Amino acid sequence: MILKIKTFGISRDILGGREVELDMNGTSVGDLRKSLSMRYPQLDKLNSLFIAVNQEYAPDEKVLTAADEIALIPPVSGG
Amino acid sequence: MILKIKTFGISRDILGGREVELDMNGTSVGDLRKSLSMRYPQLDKLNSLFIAVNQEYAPDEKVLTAADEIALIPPVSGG
Amino acid sequence: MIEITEHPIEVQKIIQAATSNEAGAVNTFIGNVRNQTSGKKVVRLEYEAYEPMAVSEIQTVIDRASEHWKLTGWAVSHRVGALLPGEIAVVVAVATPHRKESFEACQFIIDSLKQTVPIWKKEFFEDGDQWVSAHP
Amino acid sequence: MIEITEHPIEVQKIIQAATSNEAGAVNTFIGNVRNQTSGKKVVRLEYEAYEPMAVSEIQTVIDRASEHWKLTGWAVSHRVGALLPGEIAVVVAVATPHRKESFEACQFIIDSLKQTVPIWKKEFFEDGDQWVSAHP
Repeated sequence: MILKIKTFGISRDILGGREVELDMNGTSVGDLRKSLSMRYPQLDKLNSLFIAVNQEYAPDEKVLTAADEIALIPPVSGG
Repeated sequence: MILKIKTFGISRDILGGREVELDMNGTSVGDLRKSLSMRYPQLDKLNSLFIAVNQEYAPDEKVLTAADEIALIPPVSGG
Repeated sequence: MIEITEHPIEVQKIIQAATSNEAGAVNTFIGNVRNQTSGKKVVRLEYEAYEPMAVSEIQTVIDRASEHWKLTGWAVSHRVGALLPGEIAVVVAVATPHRKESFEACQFIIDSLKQTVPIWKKEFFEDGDQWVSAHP
Repeated sequence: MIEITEHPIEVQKIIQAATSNEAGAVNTFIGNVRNQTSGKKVVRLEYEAYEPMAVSEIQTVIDRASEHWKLTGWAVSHRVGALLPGEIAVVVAVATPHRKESFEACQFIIDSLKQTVPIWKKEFFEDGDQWVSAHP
């Protein structure tokens, strides 16, 4: 499945763009994590990486569709 | 010794003036408390009554002179 | 900056007086006149201060706070005279390098101010008035 | 009121948005850009937000605070874009009937905001830059 992924903070530097297409294996958020990790091993060095689906933090079990708004959430540092 | 006593809050209502003269027996803050209590028994009904000498809270042992600035500090309620 | 004033307190001025370039965090407490106390409608308040002693006691509170926390700035303003519900009675602004200390120091200062600073509040109801906290 | 803004935050506006007649106490936290971090001179910061999710996550934080404390009003503003030392990055204002709750709720909101709201800060030094907290 081909997904469009929004990137923020350091994840944008690692993926190299505001919105990046990724051809992932599997259908869940957990599967997406594995595909991202294979393609962008630098993501594994971050303190944390959450995945937001339709503007909400999503658990690894969540099943994705190509219509979902998917975003990478590296460690936040607001305030 | 005759003292001038500044009054605030409810102590002004009880003593009946912004600055009241009192002829006290003894010389200490503790003695002043006794003289006040005799003359104005309603003061004993307050939650607390501190005596300030020269704009500082004074202990009962402190010895007074007629030149001191003396003030009654009933329970404070600022803020 | 310590201020006992008969005029409406300008919050922005108090915050600015506490703020400097070293201030990573500024915590501000604003105490407003409430329109009721224990369910009874408050028509107005009157605050009275023993002014020179109030200023020096506020300074004592600030000095005590400075022993516990690194204050990069601070300002305290207390209103006196007649106030209506909704008006600002007191403002405390405290600046520190980090945020946790700004909360702790500001709370310490307002809590201490209420306990030791010679300022008195009289509440006026529709059917009478009373000096707050005077009697058990 | 929740605001993510590229323009300087107007503190007075945020405080007023949180204040109502029932508010006995208003606590305000202001986070400023510091001129150094761990002793290293900061030239400027850049904040970036995933804006719609940042707004909804701030709302989630407010909802959680409302379960614990009676908030009579609140307002949160976070700046994005390039900021210089001394500029205001974030303002949280919380109004409650009594003062203790105003401190607790305001601290809870800013602490939670820093943990869960998708906003990122990049620090620029004289000799480089870094995304804050990204790496161990």
